[in-house]
Amino acid sequence: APLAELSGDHGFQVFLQKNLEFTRKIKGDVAALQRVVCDTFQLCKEEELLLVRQDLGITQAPLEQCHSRTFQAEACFSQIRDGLRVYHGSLAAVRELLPGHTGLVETLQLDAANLSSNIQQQMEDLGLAMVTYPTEGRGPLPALSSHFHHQVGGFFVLANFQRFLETAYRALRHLTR
Amino acid sequence: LLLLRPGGTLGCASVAVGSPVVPLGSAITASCTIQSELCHGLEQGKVRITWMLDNEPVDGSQHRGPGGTEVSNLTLPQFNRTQAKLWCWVEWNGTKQRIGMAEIRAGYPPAKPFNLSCILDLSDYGLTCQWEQGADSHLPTSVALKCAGSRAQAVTGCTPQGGRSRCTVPRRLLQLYRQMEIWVSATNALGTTESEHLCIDPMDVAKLDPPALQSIQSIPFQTDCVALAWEVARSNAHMELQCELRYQAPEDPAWALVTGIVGQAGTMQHCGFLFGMQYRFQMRCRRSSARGYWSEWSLGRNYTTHEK
Amino acid sequence: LLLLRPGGTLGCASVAVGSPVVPLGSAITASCTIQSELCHGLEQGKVRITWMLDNEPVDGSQHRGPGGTEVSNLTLPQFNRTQAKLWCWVEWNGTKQRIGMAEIRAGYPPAKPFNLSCILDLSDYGLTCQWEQGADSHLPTSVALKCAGSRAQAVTGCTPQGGRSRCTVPRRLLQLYRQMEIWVSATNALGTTESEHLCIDPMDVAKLDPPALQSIQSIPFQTDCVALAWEVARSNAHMELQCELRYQAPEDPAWALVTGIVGQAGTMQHCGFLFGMQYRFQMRCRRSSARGYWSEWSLGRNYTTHEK
Repeated sequence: APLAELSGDHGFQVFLQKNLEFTRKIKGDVAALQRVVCDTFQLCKEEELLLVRQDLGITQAPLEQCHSRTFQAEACFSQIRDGLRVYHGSLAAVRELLPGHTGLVETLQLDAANLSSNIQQQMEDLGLAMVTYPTEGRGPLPALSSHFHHQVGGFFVLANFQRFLETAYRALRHLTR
Repeated sequence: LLLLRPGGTLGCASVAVGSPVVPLGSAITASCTIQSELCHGLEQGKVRITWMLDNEPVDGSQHRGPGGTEVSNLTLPQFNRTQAKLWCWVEWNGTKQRIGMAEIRAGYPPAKPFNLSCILDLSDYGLTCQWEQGADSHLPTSVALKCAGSRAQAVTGCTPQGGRSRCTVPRRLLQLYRQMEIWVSATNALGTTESEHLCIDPMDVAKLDPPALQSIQSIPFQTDCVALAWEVARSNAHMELQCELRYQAPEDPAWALVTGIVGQAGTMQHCGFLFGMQYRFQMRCRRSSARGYWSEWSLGRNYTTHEK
Repeated sequence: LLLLRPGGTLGCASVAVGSPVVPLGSAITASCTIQSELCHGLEQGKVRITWMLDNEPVDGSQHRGPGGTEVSNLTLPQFNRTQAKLWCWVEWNGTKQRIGMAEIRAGYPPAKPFNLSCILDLSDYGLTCQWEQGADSHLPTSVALKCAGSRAQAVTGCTPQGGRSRCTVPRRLLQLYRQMEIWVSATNALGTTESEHLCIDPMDVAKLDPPALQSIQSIPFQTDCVALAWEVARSNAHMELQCELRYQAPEDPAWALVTGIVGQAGTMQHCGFLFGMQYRFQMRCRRSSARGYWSEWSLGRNYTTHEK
């Protein structure tokens, strides 16, 4: 459905307002967990961990469809929906890392799953075509060799998720009137 | 999002320490080994390794290691923190990179728990034991109350919650009316220790419910004697008890004590009271085996003796 | 006392009722059948059956039944008790024996629950709903709150405890920021009923935490204006809110209201205050979508304006 038509639809605007707020909530909770990882493991600055990240081969959930000039709602929404599902799985590594904050991590996983299904259901309501991207190698994290690598892994799950949410937020806001 | 390239290995760097848990004040040795060809962009021969203990730089000595590795060794003669992170850094593309880390904890073997005592609660027949933990070992220490029947069958017991020094052994794990061996065991990375072993029959440490003073009256009218009717609590009805009575005149701070009252219920007589005086009476009981605890004093009961 | 012979079947007597649960005031039919040759000592042909409703004798009509049985039928035209025991007796060795019993309950189908409302608690994102139960049905009634996502996937919800008319749906069963269907269902032996169905997005019934008034000062010194700095609660930090301020002079019972304050935090200016007067200020917020509840008023803050 052409973008113009979409952004005029009241229901769609309500969907956007609600899920912009939802995304802000999730971003706030991710930031809270990043502060915990910084306080607990002294892992606070991404630029100090680039070599290890490269060593661990950490990649991010694709969101290029939400960047491109030829912004396509269906493709972008599909990538947001899929990325949220994958982060829902990867957050399990953070839960293991922070046994004292299981509640907050589980809330984050619930919210990620909820936002993903909100987008899925809204796409269905709008009759948008669902694009499903291959998710090879994107399951929950394999066992890591040391505590340190596990901690760095958790650090990057949160850092990448925060960036992912930032991009998704801008895409949703782009569609609001 | 940690999306590992399928099969990626993590051999670029590793930090090894002599032991992750050491006695407080002892020396620490560590090494950081870098396999530069496994770290993208780290040029062989130009690797400069540095160390930080939490946020403090510490000096290591770097040398070429086997198979083209660079190794830095570090010795901390006296490690006085109870917990720290030892970071290995390298310079890379003009930035300093955290490349490895080892967590170090220091403390003491667990202190010997002492002052172990137990009480059996007759409402649910749970045996609650408490003890003193002794000095903090600064290390994660698991503490458990152990409980073995006289034939040293299975060792059961309970685990204190939330760092408390007490817990309750449920009825189903107890052997009533027979000696049981009870002790506390504490274990951490530097060792295990046990408290003194108590040998007690749980019933001997039963906390009795207080008796009830049913009625008080003068007998017969002219004497300085008083008759009291009393009754033990239902939960103690099957026990042989010895009880004692105390009474006190309002201004008099001291309590007078009448001991050796035996039996389940009944009336007793006591003389020597002043006329026209209000007295306050209380009673308590203990198992006649004299082991175990007195019940609390019963609810007080006032009685004013008749005028002369 | 009817002592069951070990392994003995109870063919001696049986009581059957039309239905163990009936609408209040409706008729009851019952029959007591005695197989005397299976009851030791009951001589055939001399069996006299009588009935008692709880402790009241009631008349049945006895006749010979098939296979040498004795049958007594009973009809109670209008059963007005909510609960009773219908006893079947026989005479045996000169004594009256209870030989059979049936429990009967009477009441109404469940009343339709009404006034269903829900609040989302932002501390744990639990959705607490409450409702009015309606008239008592006098029968064991199971009540449950039902909750379905917009795609009517699985129906979840919660069950009120201890006969209360409220319960809380935990976060993990909710779908935030999307419409959910919520209703109450009540079931007893005489039927099932449902409340109106609510269609709400849990976030739209969020109970907000109150904002905080950070500081109040006069600006600039000569005017009758005041500047207030305020901030929303952390739990609402991600929401778009509309807030309102109220202030009151000590003797004045009425509150003045300033509406349409928007944003997360900030300062606002308001004029028209009397000089040298102490005012009390409070603030509250609601989601700018105007759906959902106002937060409580913030803690009050007093401020005395400067003299003229």
